[in-house]
Amino acid sequence: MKSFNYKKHNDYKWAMTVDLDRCDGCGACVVACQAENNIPSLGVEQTQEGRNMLWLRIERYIEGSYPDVKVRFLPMMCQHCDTAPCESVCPVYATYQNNEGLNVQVYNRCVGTRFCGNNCPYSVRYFNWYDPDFEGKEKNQLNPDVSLREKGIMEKCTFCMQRIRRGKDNAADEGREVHDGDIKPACVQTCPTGALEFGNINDHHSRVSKLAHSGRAISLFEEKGTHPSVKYLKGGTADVF
Amino acid sequence: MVKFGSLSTTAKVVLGFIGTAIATFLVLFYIFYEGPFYLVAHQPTQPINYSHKVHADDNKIPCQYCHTFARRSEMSGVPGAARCMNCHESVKQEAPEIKKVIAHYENNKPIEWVKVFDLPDHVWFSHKKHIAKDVSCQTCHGPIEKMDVVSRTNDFQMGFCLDCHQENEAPTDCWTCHT
Amino acid sequence: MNNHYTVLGLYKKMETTVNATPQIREAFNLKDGEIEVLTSAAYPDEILIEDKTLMYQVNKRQFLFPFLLGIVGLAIGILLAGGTGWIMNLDVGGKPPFALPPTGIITYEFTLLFAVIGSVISLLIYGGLPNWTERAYDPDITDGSLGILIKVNSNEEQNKAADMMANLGAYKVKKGKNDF
Amino acid sequence: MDRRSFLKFGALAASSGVMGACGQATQKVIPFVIPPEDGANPVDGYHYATTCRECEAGCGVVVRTVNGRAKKIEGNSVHPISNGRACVKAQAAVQRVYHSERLTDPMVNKNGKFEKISWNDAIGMLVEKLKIANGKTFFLNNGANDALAGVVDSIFGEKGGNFIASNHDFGHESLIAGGSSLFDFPKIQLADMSNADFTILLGADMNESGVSPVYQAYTFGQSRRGRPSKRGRFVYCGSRLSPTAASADKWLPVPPGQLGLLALSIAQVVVDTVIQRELAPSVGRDTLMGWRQALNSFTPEKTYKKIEVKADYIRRMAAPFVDEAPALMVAGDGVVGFTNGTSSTEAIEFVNMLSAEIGREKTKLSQAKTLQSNPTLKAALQANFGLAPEKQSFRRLKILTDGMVGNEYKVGIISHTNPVFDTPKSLKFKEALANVPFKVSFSCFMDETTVECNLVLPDNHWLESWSAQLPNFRPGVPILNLVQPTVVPFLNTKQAGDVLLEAAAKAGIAVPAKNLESFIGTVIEKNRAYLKDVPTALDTKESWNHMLQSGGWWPNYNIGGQAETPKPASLSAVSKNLIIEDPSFDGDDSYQFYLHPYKTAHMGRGNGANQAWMHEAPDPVTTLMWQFWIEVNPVMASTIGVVEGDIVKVASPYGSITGPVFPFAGLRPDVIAVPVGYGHTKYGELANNVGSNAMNLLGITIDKTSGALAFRSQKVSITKDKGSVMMMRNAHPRGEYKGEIFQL
Amino acid sequence: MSSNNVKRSSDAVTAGGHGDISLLPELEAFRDPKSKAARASYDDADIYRDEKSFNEHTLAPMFTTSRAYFVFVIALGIVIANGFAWFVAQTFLGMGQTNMHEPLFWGAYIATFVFWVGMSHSGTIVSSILRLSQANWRRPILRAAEAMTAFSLLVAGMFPLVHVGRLWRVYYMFPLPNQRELWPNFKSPLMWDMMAIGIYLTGSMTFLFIGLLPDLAVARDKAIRENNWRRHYLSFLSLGWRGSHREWSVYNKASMFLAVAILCIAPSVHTIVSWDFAMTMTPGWHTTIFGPYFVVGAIYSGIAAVITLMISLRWIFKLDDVIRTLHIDCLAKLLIVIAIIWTYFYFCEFNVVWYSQKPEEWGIWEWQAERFGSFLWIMVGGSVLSIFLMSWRKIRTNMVAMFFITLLVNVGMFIERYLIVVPILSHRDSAYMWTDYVPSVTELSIIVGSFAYFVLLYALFLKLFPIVTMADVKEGVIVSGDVKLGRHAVRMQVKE
Repeated sequence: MKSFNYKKHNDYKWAMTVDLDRCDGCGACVVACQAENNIPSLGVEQTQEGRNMLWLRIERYIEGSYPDVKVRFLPMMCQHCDTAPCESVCPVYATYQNNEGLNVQVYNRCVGTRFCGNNCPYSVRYFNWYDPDFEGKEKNQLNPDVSLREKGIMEKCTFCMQRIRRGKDNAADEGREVHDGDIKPACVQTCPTGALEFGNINDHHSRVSKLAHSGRAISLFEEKGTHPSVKYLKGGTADVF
Repeated sequence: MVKFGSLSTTAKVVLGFIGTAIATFLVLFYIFYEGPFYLVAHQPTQPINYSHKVHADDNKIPCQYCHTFARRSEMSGVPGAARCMNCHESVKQEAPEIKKVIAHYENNKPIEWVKVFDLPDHVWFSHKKHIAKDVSCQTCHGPIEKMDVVSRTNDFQMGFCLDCHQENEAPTDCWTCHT
Repeated sequence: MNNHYTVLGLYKKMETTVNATPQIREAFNLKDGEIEVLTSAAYPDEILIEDKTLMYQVNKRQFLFPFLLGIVGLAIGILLAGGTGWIMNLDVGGKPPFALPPTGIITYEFTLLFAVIGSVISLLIYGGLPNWTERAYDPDITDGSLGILIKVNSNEEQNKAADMMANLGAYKVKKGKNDF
Repeated sequence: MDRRSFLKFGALAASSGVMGACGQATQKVIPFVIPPEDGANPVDGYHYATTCRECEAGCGVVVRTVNGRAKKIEGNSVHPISNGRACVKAQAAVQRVYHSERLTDPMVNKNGKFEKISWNDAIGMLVEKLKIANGKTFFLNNGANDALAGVVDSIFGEKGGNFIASNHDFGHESLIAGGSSLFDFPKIQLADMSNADFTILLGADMNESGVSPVYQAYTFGQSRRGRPSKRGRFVYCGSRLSPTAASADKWLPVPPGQLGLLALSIAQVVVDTVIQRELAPSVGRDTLMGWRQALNSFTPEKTYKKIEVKADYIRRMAAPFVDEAPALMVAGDGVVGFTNGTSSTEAIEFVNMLSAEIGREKTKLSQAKTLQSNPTLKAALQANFGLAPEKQSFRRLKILTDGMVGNEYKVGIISHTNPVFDTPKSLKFKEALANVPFKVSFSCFMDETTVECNLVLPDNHWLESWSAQLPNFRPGVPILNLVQPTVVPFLNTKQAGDVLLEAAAKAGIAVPAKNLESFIGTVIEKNRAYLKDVPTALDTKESWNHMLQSGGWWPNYNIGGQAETPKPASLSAVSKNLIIEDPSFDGDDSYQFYLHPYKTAHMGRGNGANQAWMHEAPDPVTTLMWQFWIEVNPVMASTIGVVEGDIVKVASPYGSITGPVFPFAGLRPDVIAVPVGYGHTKYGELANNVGSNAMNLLGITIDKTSGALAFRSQKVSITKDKGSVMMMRNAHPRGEYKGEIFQL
Repeated sequence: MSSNNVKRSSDAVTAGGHGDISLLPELEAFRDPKSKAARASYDDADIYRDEKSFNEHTLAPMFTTSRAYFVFVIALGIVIANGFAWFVAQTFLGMGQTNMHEPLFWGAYIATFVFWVGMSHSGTIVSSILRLSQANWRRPILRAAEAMTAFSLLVAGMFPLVHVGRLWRVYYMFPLPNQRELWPNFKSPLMWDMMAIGIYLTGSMTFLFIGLLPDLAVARDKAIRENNWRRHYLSFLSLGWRGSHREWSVYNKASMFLAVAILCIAPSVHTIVSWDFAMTMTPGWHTTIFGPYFVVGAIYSGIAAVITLMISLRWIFKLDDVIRTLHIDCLAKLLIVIAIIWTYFYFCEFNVVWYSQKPEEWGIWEWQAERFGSFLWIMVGGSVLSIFLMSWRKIRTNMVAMFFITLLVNVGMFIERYLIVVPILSHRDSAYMWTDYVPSVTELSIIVGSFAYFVLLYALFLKLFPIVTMADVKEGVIVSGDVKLGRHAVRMQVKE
């Protein structure tokens, strides 16, 4: 059951799979995301207030007690839901579903009511409580493809939209479709264990499509009916003994 | 018998002031909103007194001879001093402005041009895409080949982009331009 | 426009006022819109002017404005909520471009807003407000006096009426011109 | 006033806004004078292949640069180590280049105050001192096997009282020594787990303190889900449930120092089974019986008392090593942190080789796959790009320190290492350093060691440098990594190798080349004939460019290479070594807890502490940010009477540290785990005064065989201290995920 | 009933004798020995004389100003200035000045916003319901209640502005045609909310103004007579009101219509405010009961606030004869009903979750109980206690007791709003992101400032406009008369 008018089979529909069997919680994706998307680091004071600006975070859950204890890692980023709860509540259309299945956040349209953040069951939307603090030499590291967000703006994982756009442009220049693996968000590209995969789910030969249709794939909070584009592949533990 | 409309001068002044203030605010808001005042003449002094008129109009050098990146990149690519030297190695070596260019070239010191056409940070624009669709340079940059000193001719408000996009059935999805 | 003359008689007691009005009306053969009673509070109909024909009839059109403007509000609501949704054809959370529930809500609110505005407009129009010009009035009215205000066509009638009002118990009679 | 702030004023005070409308801030366009030749898309940027130098694993990376500034580092997808992946340190490297606290100019220490001087003066000073020292010079690096180490080796060597040492990651000596007793290759044996069906991780915390986090994690991922219809199973044994252990299927809490014993116990079961089933491995029955004899005292029942793992579990763990499924054992910090580290590593490698010998399908295991490389090339590279392994042990650092105390050195050269901070306090490196009259530091940042030096020479960041590097482990193929500048240097810095070469030349010492770039070029040109896959038709410059484009040289074994299994040099001779002494611990009975210092992925040994991203990315297990912590088992925490955030004091005979406690169920009750890398005092604003330095607690306990520091051999006591702090954790303490998502 | 029956007799007072139950509330004041002056004026059958003194008496708070008032206003001004300063700082520095953090994006501001919107429901609903049902005792208190609506809405409307991240972009939310060809999203409950609140503000301001018209004329006449400076705006605002029969008829119809319209708007407003929460899929918010629950809660806190306010006004301006214990008594009875409904709804909401023990919803209750347990008890306990206490007439007519009871109710209702926003947002689906929150100094200053702002608006209103609905009281006096029933003369009210 997809939303009603977009994402036909001949279009791109970007999706990601997260293999929980592979994720070892190293956090390379977290920093890769920060580096790619000009995400400011908030500093001690803001962290103390409970804020964070990790578009991609690795959730950690501890189960059980010694010695039968398990620590679980769950990478959590914007799920790019097909029927995203965050979109409809925005009073200014600052976030909407584009025809490639992306949940687009238009920074310069955002007013900052933060309603979208309230309606996101995954809590993956982040708010610029202050202006980003890139001073002096640090400006050199800013990615020119990604705009800086001023204070008062909601932001979130974009599936590295700038890379998608560039990948499509390059493909268009060469007069072809985007190949599987042409486009990789920063987190997918860096993931040492290969837990993350990204691609066009409408292409049935793409890796992401195969994984997403494997028996292990589930969506988080499936009962909420959000139809996320991020599929989690179950795993992490199997009986050894 | 009794006059109710005894509005004193003070009251009239106050009311008038409030009315004027509201009207002014509305007008200013409209101006701000529609944004024509962004079109502030922006005609900065460049380090080299370069004339587009001489090069592009008088000598009919095509734009993309110098702005080489334009057709294959998002940036048009302001040419480096080496590009100038392609011609000026043999042409007009004695002119004072050319001497400056030669000095830059020989010292391997880049020329710091001042940007005239600038888009805000939140807009993503690709020259490549537009040139591929045969959008002429003048559509956005104005009659640049007639300018001795380049000045900004366009306020580059969203409406400007949008009009053209709608006219030519280019995508108007937000993420086309905003990342 | 013909000049007219007004007489305002101020009474302290309701009974005297009630007695005076029919007599004055008959004496000067006043028609609808030529006699008016000024009071500090809303008296029930028929108390001060017993003749129904002379009483100000609530114009049925007083409800026309709220109704018409309500329809305007309805249209605006539909246009705003439905129309802009149609123009901004963006997929938000899988909601259709023209979504009925929000349109209903906005339409409801706008209808009521315009109805409220309409009722105020009709109050002003049918109540003859605002009118800041010089008019026959006395501040005593808000302190509880009842005023009988009539409109006559000549100076003589004005004098005559003033006398008659005084005789009928008015403690104060004021004469005026062109200020009914 | 830029456009945005202008609009802001516009909304608040429209009238004044119009008055203030002065257009946009002037922006400059600065084109290259001569654009780069390849003419690639200038906004997408230029992509340069180089090698990450944040640690010595030698991952090939690709750096995207725009306008001469590095923007993003990605893994090099053709590189055999990184396979297109990158770890957190590589990702954060750009932040180090543009760090606001980077050293900008050469500085001289005048009574504790640093004054900027010119490069000419600085090099002049260095030359003068080198002349006076006349050989009594020591050089200390961070364990890098790179061109700088090679240059230094050839300039100073071991002549005339010169001394070269390195301060590299603790325990690697044992990994090398343990491996090289079985294999003829003096490098860390790093298993390629890609094809393993069953892997026992013995204290191998690949994601935090692994030898190569990227390579190990990549092979982990491949084993788990990289192969169709096969899922690699993992068991982690060790005293702390590290993030790596968390991604394994099962964690077995084993007491500190007993992992080798566990391996031997498994070996016993394996050998027993092999004999029982009458499998016929190439080693022969006699040898097998010999092993059985030697392993007799290591039956699971006998070792239970020490390793606290049920005999049943051990038998089950041993089964895959006999059966057809490829099985592996991987050693890590949890093995080498003790005095029996080398013998434990040996035992582990013994099981691996034994399993490979007896298993019929074991050849699929590419763990042992390597390419035959020309011995001449190998020798040449070893000589020129790196230090001999024997020059790189902790014992040597101890000798150096003793030498300094004995006033044996006139000049000290310290490059990119911070021994004052990251070696145990009881080594007294700082005090020893004071005896050296002239110390030079090559560094990008001011740190605890640099402030002790007389001359500070700011080095280029590796993104601005030339170098060549050999990975510190063997990933299956011989690899020569090249490092090339990708960022136009924008500070008044010079590359350490160039400065040393220049100074040495001026001081009258024979130098191999004029600068580092030409040194590397010369070495490569000399050995070009041996570099497979570099077309011989190319001229010097072309082949150089060819190598730079891929980020170095390695033979492409997928195309033409011939896989070769290294010889288990002395598998049969091992039997006499199959004995593991008990680990010895430092500290008497009043110290009841084992100290478990561990590196986190973000802080490393402490050099990540000045990076905002490293602090901001939550620690995988505790999810703490910007904070130091001391992990204790919750039961123990309640025994001491502390809750999360309470300050505790951990003391050893050598010192004590305080910090907030973090009760963590994944920790043995007799162990106290402390992350290292915190507690800087002179490493910049972000690093200073965050927590305490676990090195304050450590004594000098050395693994006799390899000379490695047995850094987990310290016993400590823990007491409640005054006060508590707010824990800046990313995860809510009570957050639980009530789903079945983690269960297969 | 013919007009002949409508006559005043001098024995109307003495003829009472109905024990404590008064059928003629207007007369009760004159039996009150405290207000001898009032009794004297009404003892005289002459309407003119007693109406004049009535005017004088009820306009006294407006026309006479003590020094304490200025001190009070200045003190309020300081509190407001403080709040405003923090607001300016927050706007320029960023929303980080608050203590909100992911995923708790709404905090004390929104709680206060809901509280103020709730407060606004007292005036119009009380006013229009009582008007339409022609409850006689409503007459003197309508203005005070309506003014409360308007001002609490003004204060409430401020909070979205305080709350948004980019105040300077707030006009994106207005449906204005623009060159970008962009429109706001009417599918967002926030847009409904904005529209509803704007419309409700317009409506209730209109309602207040229309109700004011005849009284403005009274004040105008007094101001003109005394050459008071207020005559300028009063004569302008009273639109030349003369009190003619035509004006009165049109006025009566219009105000009835307005009462109906407002009665339609008001519940929709708070329902829509509740939908800001209920339309989301956040567990704890996503319940159907939220609409009526919010409306009832709003009326509940609103009526309590009206009582608090009445008692304060009565005490400060010595209006005991106008705002009498009867009014408080009647309002308190209304309050009991609403309190019972509110408690019932609250119990419904709780009981459903408690019984099903659905983890994500019951978890919130446990979380609430653990972290905000004492708050929870103040809220629920306060409500139950107030129902219990107000069942006694003695307490209902005891002004001090009622003052504190209603204050307690409103403290409880503020807590209720806080508990709707904070614990639920700090206990979201994503358990990793659970969090804790305490408002920052900025938030508290602005919230305290908002209370001061409300009081200031009210205080200024008192000095600029008549606070008692004079025309309504007069109408009540006119249309009532004594009817002989048996041996007693009973005061009756003419109803149409």
